[in-house]
Amino acid sequence: MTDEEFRAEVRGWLEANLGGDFADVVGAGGPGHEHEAHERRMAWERRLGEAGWIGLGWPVEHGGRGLSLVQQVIFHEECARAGAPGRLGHMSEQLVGPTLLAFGTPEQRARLLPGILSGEVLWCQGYSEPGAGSDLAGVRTRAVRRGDQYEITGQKVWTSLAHLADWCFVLARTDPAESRHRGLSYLLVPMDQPGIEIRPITQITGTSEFNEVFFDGAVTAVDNRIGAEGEGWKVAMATLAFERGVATLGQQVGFERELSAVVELARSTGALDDPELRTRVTEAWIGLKVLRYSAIHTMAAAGVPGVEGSISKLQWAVWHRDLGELAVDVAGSGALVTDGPPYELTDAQRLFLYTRSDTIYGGTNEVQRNIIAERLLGLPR
Amino acid sequence: MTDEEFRAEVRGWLEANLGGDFADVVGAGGPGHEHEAHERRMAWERRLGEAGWIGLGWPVEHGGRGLSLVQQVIFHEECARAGAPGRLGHMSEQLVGPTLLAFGTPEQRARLLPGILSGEVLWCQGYSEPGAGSDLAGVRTRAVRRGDQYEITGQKVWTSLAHLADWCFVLARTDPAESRHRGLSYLLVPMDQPGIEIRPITQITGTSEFNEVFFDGAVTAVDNRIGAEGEGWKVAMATLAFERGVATLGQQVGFERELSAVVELARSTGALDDPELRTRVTEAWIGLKVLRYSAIHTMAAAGVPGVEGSISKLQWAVWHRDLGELAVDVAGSGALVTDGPPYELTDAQRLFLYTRSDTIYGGTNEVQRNIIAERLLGLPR
Amino acid sequence: MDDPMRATEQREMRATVAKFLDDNADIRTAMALDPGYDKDLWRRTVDELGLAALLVPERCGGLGMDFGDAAVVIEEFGRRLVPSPSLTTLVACAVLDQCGADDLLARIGEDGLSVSIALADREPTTVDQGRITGSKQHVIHGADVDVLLVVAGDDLYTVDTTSVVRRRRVALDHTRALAEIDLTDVPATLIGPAAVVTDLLHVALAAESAAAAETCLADTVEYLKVRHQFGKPIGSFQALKHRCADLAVLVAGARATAWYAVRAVGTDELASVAPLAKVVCTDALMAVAAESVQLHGGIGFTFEHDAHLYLKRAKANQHLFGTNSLLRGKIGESL
Amino acid sequence: MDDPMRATEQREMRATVAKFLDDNADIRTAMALDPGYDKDLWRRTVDELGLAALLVPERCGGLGMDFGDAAVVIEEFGRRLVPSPSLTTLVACAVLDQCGADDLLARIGEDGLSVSIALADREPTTVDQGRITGSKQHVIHGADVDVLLVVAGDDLYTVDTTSVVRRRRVALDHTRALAEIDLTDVPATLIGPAAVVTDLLHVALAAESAAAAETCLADTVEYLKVRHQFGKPIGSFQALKHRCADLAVLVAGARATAWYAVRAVGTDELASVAPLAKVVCTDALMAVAAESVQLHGGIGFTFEHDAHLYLKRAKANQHLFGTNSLLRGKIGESL
Repeated sequence: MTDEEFRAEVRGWLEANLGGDFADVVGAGGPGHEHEAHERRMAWERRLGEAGWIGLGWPVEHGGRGLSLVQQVIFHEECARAGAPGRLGHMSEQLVGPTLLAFGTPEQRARLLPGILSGEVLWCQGYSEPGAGSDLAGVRTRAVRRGDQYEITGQKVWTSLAHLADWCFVLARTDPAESRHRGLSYLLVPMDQPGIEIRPITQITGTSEFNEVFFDGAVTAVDNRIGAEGEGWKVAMATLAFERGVATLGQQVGFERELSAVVELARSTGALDDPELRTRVTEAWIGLKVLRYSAIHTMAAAGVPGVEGSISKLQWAVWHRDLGELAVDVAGSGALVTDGPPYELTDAQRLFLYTRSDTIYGGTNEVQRNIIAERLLGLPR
Repeated sequence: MTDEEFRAEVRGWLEANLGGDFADVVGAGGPGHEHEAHERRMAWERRLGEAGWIGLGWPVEHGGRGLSLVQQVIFHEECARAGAPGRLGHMSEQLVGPTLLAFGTPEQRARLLPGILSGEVLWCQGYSEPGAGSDLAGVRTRAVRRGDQYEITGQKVWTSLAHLADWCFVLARTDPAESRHRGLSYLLVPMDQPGIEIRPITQITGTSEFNEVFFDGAVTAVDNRIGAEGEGWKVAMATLAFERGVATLGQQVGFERELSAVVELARSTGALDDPELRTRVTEAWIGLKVLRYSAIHTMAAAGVPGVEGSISKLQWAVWHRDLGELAVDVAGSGALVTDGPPYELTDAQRLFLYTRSDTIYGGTNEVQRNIIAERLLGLPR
Repeated sequence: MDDPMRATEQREMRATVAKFLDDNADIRTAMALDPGYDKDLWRRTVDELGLAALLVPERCGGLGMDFGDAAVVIEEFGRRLVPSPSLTTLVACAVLDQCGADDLLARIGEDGLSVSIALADREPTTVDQGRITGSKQHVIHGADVDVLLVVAGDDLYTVDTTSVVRRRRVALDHTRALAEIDLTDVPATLIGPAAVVTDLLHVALAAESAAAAETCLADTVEYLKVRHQFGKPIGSFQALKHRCADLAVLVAGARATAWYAVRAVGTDELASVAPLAKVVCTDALMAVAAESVQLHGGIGFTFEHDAHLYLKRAKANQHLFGTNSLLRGKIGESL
Repeated sequence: MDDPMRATEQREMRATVAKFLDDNADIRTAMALDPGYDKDLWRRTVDELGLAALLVPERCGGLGMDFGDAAVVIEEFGRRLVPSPSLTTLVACAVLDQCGADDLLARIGEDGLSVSIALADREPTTVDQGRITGSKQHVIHGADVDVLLVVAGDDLYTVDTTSVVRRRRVALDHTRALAEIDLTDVPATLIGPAAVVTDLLHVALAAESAAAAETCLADTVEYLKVRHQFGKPIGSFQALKHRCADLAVLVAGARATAWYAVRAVGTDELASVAPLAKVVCTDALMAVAAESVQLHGGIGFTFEHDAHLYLKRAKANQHLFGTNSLLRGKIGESL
């Protein structure tokens, strides 16, 4: 199938479904709306799974479709263009799936991949802790082996979808004698059990997307460990690299829509006639083009990006945050009040506040700069 | 005398002299023109000395006039306003004088202050070395004591006026067994002797203000050491603090003139109608006001600034560098060529290139940020 | 920032206000209340600090202090983000004093009335035979203050608060409630020219923002000293230190600028300094608050932490009473 | 940056050009020569690299390569700041090819002629009955090239170089001489529409600037690794590392943008991508070059060190063929 034929197929399917019985979720769950329409978006995951739109790049022998990077990008682009709802299965498909493909045993793959591919099983991430945000090697959650089980005690934070997820992938310390990145293991933990408590975190947007997750003697089978005991660091680092993948190009279609809305807003408030704001809008527009050319180039040049992922993350996170501030600035004094009680933000306000997280989660700007300086430029520690 | 009476006196004197037999040096030696009109500017120093305009803030018992900070600022402002030539005696008056007042013996003061006050004796600074720029404690120039003399061997760099100066104040290592800031001494070295060789450094402006100075067995009397042997670090650090003094407010009159020229240029090239450049011109104008209010505030609040000096240096250096770039940007394509051979820069080009040194000399931006972070904010090393 | 010329006197007043607020102000509770501020706290502010009488001249029975003193109060409320009509009340008193509105001033001082100023048009405001018709927006605590001053054309009026329709709006900045006010043929009493109203509001916002920036930076620096990652306090990482140093430069400039603007009140320089100070100080607060969220990491993105309150106040102050881009545009025109 | 689609082929060509320049180009000597470039080097560039024939179609006896190949050459000259009319010669050939000016192309390829393009008006340029009158400025190496193309109105002409007055000007950028050219009733041969001339010049400057930014950053990073202060390499100071990381992001964006623009040559997208790429890449070079001067400290302020050559090239490229603020303004109009 040529890329254009593939695009037509995707587009046709999306039209049929988003124009049909999923019309109610068009545009749902975008940036700043992550907390919305969970049930319907889970149904959307299942619909994607049924139609074979999950695991596009995975090998055919593991249930994927073995599509090219370009075609994966096309799928993401078309989804964004059609206003497909924000993905709940992002972590399942982009993080856990590739981790299982790379480090899982045949048994683990056979047992766990199908639920991801069908969109029926949701995963959440158990990495960050209150004392270990950017510094993952400082993880203190402990897992003690008792027979064929691990007993897990500790606290994770910034866990999105924890209240919906069936499983959590947890980085825990299995060898208390070791410190830093030694003695960690990568455990898959079922969420539906008494030893786990979930508390939502209210964000600066007034909504909740993230959670704190408390493990108090939660258990998981030893069979649910990925990689060898004590090798969790290596697995987790690989997962983080998976995170910055092909979704970036699709994401830009969303950026484009946001930027168009900002330009329209600027036109309506007269901000486009303000020399300063006009200049900033132009710069945002140029910046988005650079993001686009960069993503295309990275894809064409390298395939799966390594340290390039850090460049890309830093680049788009800063652009997006700046766009958020530009949005409220072109809104002018209209940005002073919200649409209504209790704290119903306008799109511009939401973008302003929500994008503050872009430069923090998934590796802060500061961590990305460290990576770029040391690994790409070779500057000494 | 009230401040306004004092201002009138200064103004009257400047008019008489700069309107009279020093009319040829009006505007000489400003930023980017430091290399010009040396002889006439030395004559100007002597004229200032004769009229008692040097050492305005020094105690009367040491030959100064004991004037207030405000009056010192007024003097600098009026000089800048009248287009008085760039001072060659800056280091003599602002660095060596205060150092002698603070650390010199009565004999040293009696011997050396009069030449500074009369404008007849010029000084240059021997701190930086090729291997020790921002890191003064890395100084490697050695001074070996032989009887009542020190014999000095080593290389200094960024020594402005070395070819004109009568004396150099040198930071040298007198105890080779010590390292870093221990074992250094502060020596005053006569420049007119065979053991000293001076080589001018050509700058990016194509002109030379700075020099390399090679000491090869140059000598100075032990009586010319300021402070105890091995205590040179303390003396040198104090000198650096003197450097950021009242001259700042006077300097701003010069900034104002430069900014006005940039605004005029922008008007003539049409850059003021360009949204982006217009915004930058406005920001430069606002920035200069902030510099002014900051200087006034610092003076009113504190007297002699300590770590505030680092704030002020960073603030004006960045503003000035930005102004330099703005100047060539409003000049537009006119900035592509120079006024003539060999490399005769326009004012805008000169400002663009020359201001690159502002963020480097007298403590780089990076060193100032270290000082502010550690000493003002108390952030850990 | 204390006026160095009157350092001792103002330092004592600042300490008094600071202690009062530290002991009594609970921002989180206040911002969740219906009016958006704590009316009991306002009452105590009036009774214990004499806030309403501060700028009321002695001839009207007030304390007869000047705008420099008011700025000290505004700064201490501002640096803690205490929801309160104190800023508008103080600005209003300064304006009323200039207009010689002695009766109203006496009443404000005596009864401890809170005041706000309706400046921004929502719909055009017109005056016909002593009656105002129009609609105003972004009136700080406008739904709940005792006295409303209304700018119409070049003049300032006071109106009977019971004759207008006042609607609280939910504000982006939780710590500063904003109201819409509809006026339909409302009887109005002329107070005088509105000329300095905007300037004084700008100066007040400048002083508040500079103080808030100072506190927000200090809080962030403290966090960097205690928060450990990679085995050391993150405040020892040079990249963060340098960013804080750059912020310290901004804050120093903002403080000096605010201080200069406060001293310019009552002089010819006010008209040019006030909008400039508003722009400089609110931009500085925005820069500091934005970095504060970032440097706090995840915790800075939570509602629970105060970093976002500074961020929202910063953005609101940038936009209030003329957005900064608009004001900078006007400054540019004067070149 | 190599076109990933043709990686191997271009990599070889790049290596050949790079080696040739490393072995033969002496920037300091060349920039001090009277024409501002080394004419012998140009001759060898033509003889050994076939530069003049590179874009000349095979039907005219040339090598028939495409603009992607030309970009590789432009980048290698650009990253070393080698003074040379190669950029304008290559752009001119691409334009002449589009206009089908086969005779001239054949001559350029065969005789190894250097070419420049007179674009910017110094005084208005008019054409009357095949004769041009006017004055041009900022013509790259315009006083010394063999062939001059002149843009007048919407058309491109070639003129007899002996009939025009050419004046070398001292340029801010020592490595790129600029000329003024006066034309008085000069016989001109129409070549075709001038439409793509500016676009191609923009793309060429973009490619050159992105490559120069890459090299300038790499050189700076190397310096940071060897320069010691406070007992360690200054490249280990995190504040500097983070600034270099931000520059690396800029350079990556510039490289990708330049590469995209080069691929857009010959497509409808060129007109919108070319000025954008020029702006993005020259700004990136300016950012890198400015930091390079700063991070080198005192030595970066000396004429002897190359940091200032990058700074001057950056500023010149920002200003050539439409200043960046002007181009951004036009991009803004298209929103």
